[in-house]
Amino acid sequence: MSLHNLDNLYRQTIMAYAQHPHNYKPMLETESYHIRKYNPNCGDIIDLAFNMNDDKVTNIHFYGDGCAISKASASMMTDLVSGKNRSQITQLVEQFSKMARGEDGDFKSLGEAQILSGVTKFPTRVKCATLAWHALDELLAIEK
Amino acid sequence: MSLHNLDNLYRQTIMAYAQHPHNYKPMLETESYHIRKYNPNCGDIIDLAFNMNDDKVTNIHFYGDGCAISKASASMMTDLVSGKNRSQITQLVEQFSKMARGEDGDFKSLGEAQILSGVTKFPTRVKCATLAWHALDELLAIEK
Amino acid sequence: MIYFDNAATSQKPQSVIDSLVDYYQNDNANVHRGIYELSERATNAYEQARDKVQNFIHAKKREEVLFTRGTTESLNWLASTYGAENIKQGDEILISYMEHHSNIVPWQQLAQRVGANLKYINLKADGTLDLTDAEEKMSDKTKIVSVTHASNVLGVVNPIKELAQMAHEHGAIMIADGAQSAPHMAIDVQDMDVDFFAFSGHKMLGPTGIGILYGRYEVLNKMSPAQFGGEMIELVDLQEATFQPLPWRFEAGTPNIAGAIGLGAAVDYLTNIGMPEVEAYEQSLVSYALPKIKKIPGVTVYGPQDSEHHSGVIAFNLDSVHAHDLATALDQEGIEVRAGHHCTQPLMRHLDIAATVRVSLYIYNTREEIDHFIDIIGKIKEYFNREFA
Amino acid sequence: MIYFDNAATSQKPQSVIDSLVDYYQNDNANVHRGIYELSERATNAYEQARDKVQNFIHAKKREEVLFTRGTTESLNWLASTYGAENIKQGDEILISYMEHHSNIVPWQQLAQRVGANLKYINLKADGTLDLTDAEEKMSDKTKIVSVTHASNVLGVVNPIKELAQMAHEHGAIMIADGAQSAPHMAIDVQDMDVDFFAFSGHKMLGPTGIGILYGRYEVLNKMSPAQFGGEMIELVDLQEATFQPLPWRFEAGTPNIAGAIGLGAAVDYLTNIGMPEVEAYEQSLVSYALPKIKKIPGVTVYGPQDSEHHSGVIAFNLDSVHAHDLATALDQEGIEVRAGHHCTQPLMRHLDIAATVRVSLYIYNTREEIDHFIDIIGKIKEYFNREFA
Ligand SMILES: Cc1ncc(COP(=O)(O)O)c(C=O)c1O
Ligand SMILES: Cc1ncc(COP(=O)(O)O)c(C=O)c1O
Repeated sequence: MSLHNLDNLYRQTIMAYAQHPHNYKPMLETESYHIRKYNPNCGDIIDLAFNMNDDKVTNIHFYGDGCAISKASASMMTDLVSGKNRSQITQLVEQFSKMARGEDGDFKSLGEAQILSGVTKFPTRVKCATLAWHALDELLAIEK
Repeated sequence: MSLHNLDNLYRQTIMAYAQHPHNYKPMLETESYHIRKYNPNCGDIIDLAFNMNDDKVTNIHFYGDGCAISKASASMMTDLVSGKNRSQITQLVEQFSKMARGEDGDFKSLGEAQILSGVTKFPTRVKCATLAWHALDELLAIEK
Repeated sequence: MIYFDNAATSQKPQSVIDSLVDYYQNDNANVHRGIYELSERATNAYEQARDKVQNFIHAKKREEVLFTRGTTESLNWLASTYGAENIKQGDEILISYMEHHSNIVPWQQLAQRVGANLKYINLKADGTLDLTDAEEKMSDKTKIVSVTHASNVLGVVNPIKELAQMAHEHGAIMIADGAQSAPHMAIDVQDMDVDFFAFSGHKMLGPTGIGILYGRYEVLNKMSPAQFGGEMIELVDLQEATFQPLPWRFEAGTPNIAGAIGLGAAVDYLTNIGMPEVEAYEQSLVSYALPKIKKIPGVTVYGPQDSEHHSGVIAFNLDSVHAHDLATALDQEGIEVRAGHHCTQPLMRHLDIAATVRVSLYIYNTREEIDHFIDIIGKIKEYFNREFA
Repeated sequence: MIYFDNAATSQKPQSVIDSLVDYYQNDNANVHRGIYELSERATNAYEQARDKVQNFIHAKKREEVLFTRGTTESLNWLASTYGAENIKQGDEILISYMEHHSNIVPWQQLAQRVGANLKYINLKADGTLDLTDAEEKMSDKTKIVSVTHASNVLGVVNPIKELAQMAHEHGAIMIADGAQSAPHMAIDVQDMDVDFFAFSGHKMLGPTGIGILYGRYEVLNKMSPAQFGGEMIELVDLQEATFQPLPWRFEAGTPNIAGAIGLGAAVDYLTNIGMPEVEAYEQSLVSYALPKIKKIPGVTVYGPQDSEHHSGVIAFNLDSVHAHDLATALDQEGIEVRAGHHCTQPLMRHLDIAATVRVSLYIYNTREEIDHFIDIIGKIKEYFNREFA
């Protein structure tokens, strides 16, 4: 059995998040920011929504069918950015993309999400990890 | 030198006809039967024309740019069918096609044109030998 | 490695690879143009491949067999030529909920362009085609019925012959997508009475970049070429051109000569085994695999539940492990399966799922591989179902 | 055997053949779909081939490089997508008298369909493009200028950069047919400032069934896909679909994966030699061959008469031996040349001939081969010029 290779990807923290995702709840349809993102490679869908209060992200939550990686990533992401402002978040998104591309750097600011760097060893799964972050990025690009 | 292989194709009679083709003259535009046939493989063009007198082919002649094989074949063909009637000619065309396909048979009725059977050893040149005969066949199919 | 992704593409026997090498090393020349012997050899090999395919699908004439890049191109050509010339506003095109995107989107585009309507035949609870619904949805407005012969997800083989009869009664033509059937069962286009039949070489032991569009002579011969130039041409004037007869009229430019020759070698390989034998062997694998997969706790298998009615394509989900996580874990164990929507998004929505795992079998798979697979699935379930908190 | 028919198709180096065998034996899987490692390897190899081609033609972005079946398909796609979307009644399409059928007939068809006019740039007495005539024939009605970069008959290389500048001044797009240039000289699509550039793998040491359509990003990105289905798709609803970004939007269905990989290997092979070196070597062969051919009594060489301005394609006729008879005789001696219209019927009429013999050289040809060829031509002339009566 070489399933222990999987431990690089499915770290304990990741699996815990996947099994008990944070901020995982259906859309209310009243959020001021809402997007549905689709991973055409695999069919996974994610809904992401939040409100903006004083340039700060509040009530962020996500929903949808996704694999452990995408659920864990969305969980950590929503935890991380909650209460932060646009420019802080934009920086975090950039950091995460960099990490997911396998580039070197200091990713401390990503907190727990650093653990997702294991995905770089599974190139076909990188999109699972970045899907929620791309959704967030697109939402932030909308000026309201 | 293996040019002597060529002797199978460029027999003395064939080359004589190619160098001095019979019934080789420009179209008069007054013939009752006239067709221009084109060999798309190579670009060769043949004009073939004749009159019908009492169900007999008269004044048959051809013209056009063609290789030795096609000129010799047209020469022999025009000699052969001149003065013959539709049904006789149709039979000759069939005989020639059969010979050119490499089938067995008694092709005496083709006279000198039997010598063109050497073309079956040069599959890429079969169309050169049959072009004039196809032209004749198409003209005969027209009921006037 | 255990390769269970044959519905995506198959592995290649040595004889197919050798046929490519042999062509490139010994017969390499362009076709239909040269008057030298090498070119004649290339042309013969290319045209012999057409004859082999003709026999393989029992087409009446060799002219009915056109070389394309694959199923997708074959279907696109039909939409852009036959479709564009025969479908008018208000006409209907009938497909099914189990179609591959390649048999959906070309028709959507055509329908949008001319104002036609695209309709879908329903599926029954077991995933098979609802023939009553097919009958109801056909009318004199129906001009094209295009349905997959074998599903690339549900393990269903559709009754094309019956559909063709219905279609013809309504004056429609019948197209079958044979991408998943031609590799796995004997095909008789005359018996099925289809007007067109499309399939890909790479899924039936052949090379990539080559596929077939079969067309019934009477229909095909009225169709305009899909592409222009090169050997499909007879005469070119400055403003117009005339074209060669079938089949060359549809093969513009230098074709995939090596691809066609390789496909011919694949046909030889399959014919040597015998297509009924291929089908029987795969059937024996399915009857072995399907009950074992169904016995896994928490598994849902899509399509027919009895192996007798199930082809070598088995799509399923585990309630506790997402399809992608399962596929990644299997990959770690050297077992290659597909996870995702399998280019059948309308079917996925119809089934109300986002993705499935798919095992698809072929002649070189074995019971031992299936045993190992079942064993590993169990271990993976354990791995993921630990409490990680 | 002496192979002098490289303008039709080239021979393949061992490294190209090996790359195909290696893919089929070790990396064989479908691309862009699998989430297992084998499929990732196939995808990487396929996409790396795109990068190699990008570098080879100096494209700005990898997204500008699309895989097609070959030049003919590339040009057809342009006519059926860019053409169909941008050419209206009364618009003009400008090509030249030296085009290959593949760069004529697609435009004829388009012009006929939409009521546009197809015009031809004249040639000068030496076979080169008449740029004054080009200038005169361009107007604000001109929407597309499509000219071959290198002729497959005349041995002429056209000043695409100048033509592109003229075309752009009139608001037209510039398309270059690179089928006969990409194999033989360094290509810089940015420097030439073309909007589209088309070429074939099989003429540049690569496999059959693969070619390239380069498109300038800004133009390409506005173009609709030519075919639909498979991996070019993002989302499919029942009645409509959205598509992937460039370059995948244009690659419907399973592509010719092995073909792309083989083309990548061919690019590597040529790049290792260096394209300036390839061009210089061929130039040295031409300066050796052309004077010798011209010295044969009764010979007419078409195109420029000085080897400095003549590419490795030499078309000629003997006054005493018809082109086909000459080609057959050469074949008997193991020398493979082409005889015929070379898919350029309008050019043949322009030159007022039916056919020519054509010698076309490539990197593996030698001076010794040319010597032998000249020698044999002499013998063939003798053979045919006996008096047979
Ligand atoms: C100038 C030119 N354009 C286009 C083509 C067509 O190329 P292909 O047959 O590879 O599509 C050729 C080759 O025959 C050519 O020489
Ligand atoms: C049912 C079906 N139709 C069409 C296709 C498309 O085949 P290709 O990608 O070879 O064009 C496939 C394979 O992916 C398929 O399974």
